Amino acid sequence: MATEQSDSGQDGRSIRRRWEPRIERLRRGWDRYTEHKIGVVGLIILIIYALWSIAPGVFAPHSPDWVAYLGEPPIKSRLTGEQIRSLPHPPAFGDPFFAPFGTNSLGNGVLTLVIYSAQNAMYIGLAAGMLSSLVGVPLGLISGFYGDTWIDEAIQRFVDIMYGLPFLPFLIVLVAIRGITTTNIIIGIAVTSWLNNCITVRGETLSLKERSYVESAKVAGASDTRIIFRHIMPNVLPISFVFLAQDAAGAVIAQASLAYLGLADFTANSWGLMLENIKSTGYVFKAWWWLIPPGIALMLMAASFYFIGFSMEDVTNPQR
Amino acid sequence: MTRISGKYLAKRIVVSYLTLLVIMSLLFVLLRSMPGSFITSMISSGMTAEQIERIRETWGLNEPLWKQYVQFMINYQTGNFGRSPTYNAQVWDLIVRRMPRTLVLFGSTFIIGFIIGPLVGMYLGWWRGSTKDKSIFSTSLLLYSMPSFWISWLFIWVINYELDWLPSAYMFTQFPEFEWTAFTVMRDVLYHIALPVMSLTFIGWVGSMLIMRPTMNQVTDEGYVFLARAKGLSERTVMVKHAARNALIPVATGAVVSLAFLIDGSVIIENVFNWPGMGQIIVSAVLNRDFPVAQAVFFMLALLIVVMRLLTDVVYTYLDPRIKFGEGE
Amino acid sequence: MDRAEDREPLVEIDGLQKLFDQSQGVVDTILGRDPQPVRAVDGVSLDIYQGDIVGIAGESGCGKTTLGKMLVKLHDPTEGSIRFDGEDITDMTREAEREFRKRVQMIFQDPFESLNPRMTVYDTVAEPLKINDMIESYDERRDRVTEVLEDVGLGPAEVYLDAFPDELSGGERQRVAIARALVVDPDFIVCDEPVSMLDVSIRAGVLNLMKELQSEYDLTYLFISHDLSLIRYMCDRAGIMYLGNMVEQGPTDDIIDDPKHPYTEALFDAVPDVELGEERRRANATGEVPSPRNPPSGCRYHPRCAHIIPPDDWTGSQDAFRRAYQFKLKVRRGDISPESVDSGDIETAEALVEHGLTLDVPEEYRTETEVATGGHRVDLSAVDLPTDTRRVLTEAAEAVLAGDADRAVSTLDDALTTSCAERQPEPQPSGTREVACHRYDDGGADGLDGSGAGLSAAPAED
Amino acid sequence: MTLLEVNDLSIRYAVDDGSSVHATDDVSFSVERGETYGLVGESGCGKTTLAKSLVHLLDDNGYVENGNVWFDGTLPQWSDEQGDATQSVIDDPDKPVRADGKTDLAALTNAQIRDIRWRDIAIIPQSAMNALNPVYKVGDQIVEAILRHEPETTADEAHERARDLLERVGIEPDRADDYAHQFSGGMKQRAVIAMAMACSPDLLIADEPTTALDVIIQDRILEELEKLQEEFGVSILVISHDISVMAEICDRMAVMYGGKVMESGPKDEIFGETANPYTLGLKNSFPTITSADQDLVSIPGTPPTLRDPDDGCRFRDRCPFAIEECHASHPPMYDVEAAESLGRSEEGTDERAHRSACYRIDELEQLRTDAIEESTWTEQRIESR
Repeated sequence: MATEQSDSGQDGRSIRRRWEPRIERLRRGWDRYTEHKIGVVGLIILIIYALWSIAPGVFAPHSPDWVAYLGEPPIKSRLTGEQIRSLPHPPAFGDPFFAPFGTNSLGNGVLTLVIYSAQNAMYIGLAAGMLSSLVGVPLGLISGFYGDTWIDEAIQRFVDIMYGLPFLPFLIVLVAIRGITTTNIIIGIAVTSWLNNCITVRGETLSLKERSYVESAKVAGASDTRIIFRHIMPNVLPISFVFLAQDAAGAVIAQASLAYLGLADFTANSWGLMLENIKSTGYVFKAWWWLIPPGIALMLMAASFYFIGFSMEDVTNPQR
Repeated sequence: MTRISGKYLAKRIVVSYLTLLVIMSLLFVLLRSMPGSFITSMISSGMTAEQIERIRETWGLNEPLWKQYVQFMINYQTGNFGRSPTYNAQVWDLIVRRMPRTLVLFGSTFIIGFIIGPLVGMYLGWWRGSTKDKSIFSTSLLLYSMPSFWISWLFIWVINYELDWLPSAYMFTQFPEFEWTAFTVMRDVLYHIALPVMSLTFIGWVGSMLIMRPTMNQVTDEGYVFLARAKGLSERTVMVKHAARNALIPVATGAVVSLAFLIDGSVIIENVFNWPGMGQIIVSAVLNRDFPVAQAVFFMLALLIVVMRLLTDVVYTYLDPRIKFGEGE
Repeated sequence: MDRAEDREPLVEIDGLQKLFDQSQGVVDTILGRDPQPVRAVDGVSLDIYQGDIVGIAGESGCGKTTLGKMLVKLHDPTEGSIRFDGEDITDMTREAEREFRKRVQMIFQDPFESLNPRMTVYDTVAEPLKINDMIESYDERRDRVTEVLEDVGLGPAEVYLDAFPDELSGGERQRVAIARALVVDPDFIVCDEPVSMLDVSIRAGVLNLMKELQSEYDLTYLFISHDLSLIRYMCDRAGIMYLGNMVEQGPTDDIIDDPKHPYTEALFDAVPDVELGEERRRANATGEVPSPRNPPSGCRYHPRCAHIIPPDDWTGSQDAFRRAYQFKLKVRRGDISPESVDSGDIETAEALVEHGLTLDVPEEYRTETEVATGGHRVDLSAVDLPTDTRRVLTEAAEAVLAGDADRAVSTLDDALTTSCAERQPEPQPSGTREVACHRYDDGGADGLDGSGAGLSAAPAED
Repeated sequence: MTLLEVNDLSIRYAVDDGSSVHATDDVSFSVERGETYGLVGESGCGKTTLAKSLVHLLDDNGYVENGNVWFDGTLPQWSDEQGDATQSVIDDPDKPVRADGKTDLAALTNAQIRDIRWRDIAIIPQSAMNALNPVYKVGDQIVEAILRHEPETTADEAHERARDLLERVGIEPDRADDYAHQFSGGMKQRAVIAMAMACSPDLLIADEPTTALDVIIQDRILEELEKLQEEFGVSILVISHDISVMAEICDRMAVMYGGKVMESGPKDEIFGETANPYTLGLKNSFPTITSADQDLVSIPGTPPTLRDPDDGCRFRDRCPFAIEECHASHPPMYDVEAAESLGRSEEGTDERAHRSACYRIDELEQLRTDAIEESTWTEQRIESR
C-alpha cells in the first residue's frame, strides 16, 4: 500500500497513462452494449424516470395536491356534490379542467401522481438492488474463495435455509415487525433477495480461483486479500451489476405487491399505493384511466432494469 | 431406474428436517417480535383485568417466551398445530382444508409454466440473436415486469367483467343449480381455476424460460450437437433430442428459484381471486398476529419448498445420467 | 550421479507425495463417505542442479503438473520434503517465504488463462515487483518492466505496456507471462507446458527465447511437457512420470536413445515422427492409464507392461505369462462374460480362454489368429502356456460361465502372481540414470532384453 | 478413381461490420478412392472450415462464395441400384450432377445434404471427446445414425450392428449400453470412429483426430484409422496441425496457410522435396524426437487475420524470400517437377502432382539452401516489426 501512495505523489502524467487503457476499454464495452437495442431502450426509459424523480414538477401538469375543479393549493372552496359524483373523472383536456390521465376518486391528477411516484420506485429499486448486492456479493466471494471449507459450508447452509422461506410472506413479517416505511420495505426486500446473487457470485468465484492467473499471483506472493480484490472481484463485478439490475426490478414489483396486500407506506406517493387506493375505493373495473397508467409505469420501470441487466449480461459474457 | 441411494435419501431428509426446524425457530422469534398481539382484538373495553388475564392464560401467553418456544417445538413434532384465535378452530383442520386448494392452484401453474417456459426458451436459445428471439425475449421481459395482481385485474376486467366468460372468484359456484357429482365438481373447479391460473402462468413461465434460453444457447456449441447434425439428422431432431434434452438439466436446478416466484404469485393470486387456500389466510394471519395460523402456513409452504427440492434431485438424476447421488446402483 | 560431486543441487525433492482428497464434494461429506484420495504424486525424488533444464514428461494425469505446483508452493506436499537452496520450503518463516517467492517463478500452460483479462501488460508484469516491494517508484518500475519486455522480444515495449491480454496473440501473451516471471530476476522457473497452446511456427521462437534467457538470467528450469520431442529439444536431463511415480530419470539423450523402463519405451515408440514416417514401431502397451484414485498395486505400470515378470518357476514364455495375466485382469474387471463369445462349434470355456488371452496391442505384436479375427481370438497353440496354467484358465472360464465371477478371480489370483504386482519398485541406479523397474533390481543386469521376450521379440514377428 | 474433387472453393464468414473473413480462397484439391489425404496447417488457416463446408456444416455466418465440391455419389432418390446417378438426373440441367455422375455438394440444399451426411461422408469432429451426447447410451447414438439413413433396418438389427462396430474398434460390445462418461478418453474416440463407420461412408473426414489424446492412445487411434481404411476401403480426409502425424498416415496432402493451399502433392515429395517457403519454415520449426542436435527456427511474425485480405501472397509478410511480385498477387500453383527439372515456372494442372504456390519456384535450390540457415529467418524479423 505504501508504494501506491508514492505513486500518486508523482506527476499526473503517469496516472493518466495508467488510466488511459481502462477508459478505452470502457468505451469499447459501451459500444458493445449499444449493439443491444433493448439495452438502449431500457436506458432511455430509466433516464426519463430519473428526470421525473429529480424534477417531477417540470414534467407533471400539476402538483400532487392539485384537486380537480379546485386547482392548486391553497384550496379555499370545497367540491360540490355533483363534482364529487363525477370523480374519478376520466381524462379531460381543459373542460372542465386539464387532466390528461383523468383523476382519482379524490380528484388528484393521475398523470401527476404517476410522475411524482417515480422517485419512490427509483429509490426502492436502486437501494434494494444495491443493498442486496452489498450482502450477496461479499458473501458469495468469501464462500467461493474459501470453497469446501467450513466458512463456505456455513454460508451455503444459511442460504439453504433462506431458500426454504416463502419470500413474500416472510417479507410481510419483516415489514410488519419494523413498521411500514419505505426504508423498512427496502431492507425487507434486500434481506430476501440477495440469495441468487450470492450463489452466482460463489460459482463464478469458484471457477475464477482455478484460473492460472490467480495461481500466478499466488506464485508471485500475493496475499488472499490482494487476490480477492485485485484478481477475482473485478472479474465478478460485471455479473453482480447484472444482478443489481434484476434485483432492482424485483424490488419495484415486490413493493407493489406489498402495497396491494395493504403494506404500503402511506406517506409517500408510489405506484403501488395508487393501485392500493383504486382497490380500496372499489374502482378497479370502473376507472381504467386510473388502473392502467400506474401499472404501465411500474412495468416499464421493472422492464427497463431487466433490459439493462440482460444486455449487460451479454456484454460481460466472456464468450462473446 | 433412479440413481439415488436410500442412504442418500435418508441423509437428505434429515438435512431437510433440520432446515425446517431452523426455519420454524426463526419464524417463532420473528413473529413474536412483531408489535401487538392477537388478544388486543379479543379484548373489549368492558373486560376486567381478571378476564384479560384468563384470556392470556388460555392462549399460553403468560409463560416465559422460551417455555412457549419449547412447547411450540414439541407440539409441532407431534403434529399439534394449536388453535387459531381468530378463526377459533383447530389450525390443523384449517390447513387440511386449505392445503389441497393451494396445491391445485399452485400445481397447475407450476406444471403449465414449466412446459411453456422451457419450450419457448428452447426456441429462443436456438435462434438466439434473431429478430424473433429479440422481440419475443423483450416481450417476455415486459410480462415478467408486471405485478401479478395488476395483470389479474386486467384479466378479470376483460374476461369476467366485460365478456363474462369465466368467474373471477372462489373455487366453486356459490349456489349451484347442478347436482354434485365427481364430474360436475371437477368441471366447476376447472371453470373457476381457469382465470387465476391464466393470470399467474401469463407471467410465471418467464422464469424457467430465462434459465433455458442461455443454457440452450450454450449447448448449441457442444460437440454432440455438431455430431448430431453431421449424422444427417433434421434440425428439429437436433434441437429437441440432442440440444434441448441437455439444456433442460440446469433448468431442473433453477426450478427452485422460480418456485419461490410462483409461491409469491400464488399468495397474491389467492387474494385477488378469493381462492380459499393458504395464501389467502397467511397475510391476514400475520397482520392479525394469529401466530398459530401463520406458523402453520409458513411451515406448510416451507415443507412444500423442501419437498419440491427433493423432487428436483430425482428429476435431476433422471435427466443427467452422469449425476449419482450416493452409492446407488 | 557423477555430477553430484561438483555441484550442489538447487532443488532437492525427496519422497514427495501429494494426495487430493477434498474433491469429493458436499454430498460425500454429508454421507460421511471415506474419501478415496487421488494419489497425484506418490513418492517422487529428484535433484535439480543449478543451470540445468530438467524435463518432466508423462501422459495427462501422471502428476507432472502437481509436482511443478508443489515446487512453487501452490500445493503443499502431503508427505516428503522439498529443499530449495538447502532450505525446506514446506516449513518456512514468513520472511523466508517472501525471499523464496522472489527466487522461484512459474510459467503456465495456457497464455489465454494465465493473464488477468482486466490487467494491462504493465500491471501484469509489474505485479510481482509491487507485491514483493521490490521497486518503490512508479517510473523505475516502468523502466524495469520495459527492460524485461524488450528482453523477451516484445520491443518496442511502449506498444505493449498499455495493452490488455485480449489484444495480443498467443505467442505475445506467453512472452508477457515469461516477462512476468523474469521481472523479479528469479533463479528457478517451473514451466508447465509453456508452448502447448501455441502454433507450431510460433513455438520455436518461444523455446529459443527461453534458452537464450537461461544464460542471460542464469536460470534453472523445470520443463513440464507431454511432448517428448520438445523435452528432447530443451532439456539436459529428463524424468518420466507415470501415475504419480517417477519411473525413469537421467540425461535426456540417454533416456530417449535407449529407454530402460518399459513405459518409457512404449512412450517413445508411440511418438510419430516425420523422419520415420510409416516405418515407426508402435507402442507395445495394453489399455489406458487407470484412475489415480485407485492405482494398481506394486509397479503402477504392470497391468499394461509388455515386460511383466513371470514367477521364477514359470515354464512358459514371457509373452504367454503376459497374456495369462491380462486374462486375469479382464476377469477381475468383469470385462469377460459369457456373452463375450458366440457359442459356436467349439467348447465355450475354451472359446472364452481363447478370447481372454488376446492382447489389446497394435497388430505388429499380435499373433496371426488375432490379426485375422480382429483381436477377438488367439490360437491356443501359438501361446506357450504351461499345462497347469492352461487348466487353471479353463477352470476360471468355467466359473465365469457359471456366473461365479468371484470364484474365477480367486482361482486366477492364486495361480498367476508376479513380483511386479507385489512390490513397488524402488528407483535403481542403472548407468547414468535411475530406473524404477523390477527388471533392474539386480543392478540392471537383467534389462529389457535380458529374459525371455525382449522388447523386440514380438510374437507376431517370430 | 477420384472420389472428391474440390474446385476453387472460397468460403467466407460474414462479420457484423460488413466485411468478410476469407476463410478459404480458391482452394482446389482432390481425394482418390481409398487414399488418405491430409490438410495440414496452423490454427486459423481454414482447414477445419474447409472440411465442414463440404457437408454444409459451417457456422451460421459462414457461406460458400464460389466453387464446386464434386463428389462421386449422389442423393438416394437420384441414384439407381448401384448408387450411381441415373441418366435422367444427369441430363436434368436443374440438378447439380455432371456427366461422370459426380454431384456438386456445394449446390445441394440443406435438406438434400442431410442425406449425404454420414451415409456418404462421415465426419469425426475436432472435439470428438465431447461429441458423444452425455444423456444417451453410446450404442443408441450409433443406432440413431443407422436408422436415419437406413430406415428399413429394424431396431434390433441396428443394435446388433452397433455392437459389432464397437467390437471392431476394440470396445467390448456390452459397453454399448454405457453412457459416454463411463468411457475413457481413448474409448470415446474409438466409439466416435465406430459411429462414423455405421453407414459405411465413402469418405471419412477426421478433424484433428488425436489432438486431445495422450501419445500412446494417439498411436492406437492412428492404427485404428489405418485398419479401417484397409477394411472398408474408405477414403480419409485428415485435418491436423501436427506434421508428424500427417507424415505417418497420409498418402497425399496439402499445406494450407491463410486460407490458401501453399503446397500440395504426394506426402513423400512434400517432405522430401519441399518446394514452398512456408513449408520449409514449418519444417524448420518442428522438433523431432529422433535427432539429438537440432536448431529450431521459428517463422517470424503472426498469421494474417484474413479479414478482407489484399491480393498479395498471404505469406509474404513473414516470408524471407518475398519479392516485388508477391505483393501484387497470390502466386498460382506451379508444377514442382517442371521447376526442378527444367528450372521453369509452369502452372501445374494435375491436382495430384506436386505443386507449390511460390513465384520463386524457379530458384528452388537456392530457396532450400537459404531456408536451412537460421539467419535467413531472423533477419527478416527486424523488417517485419
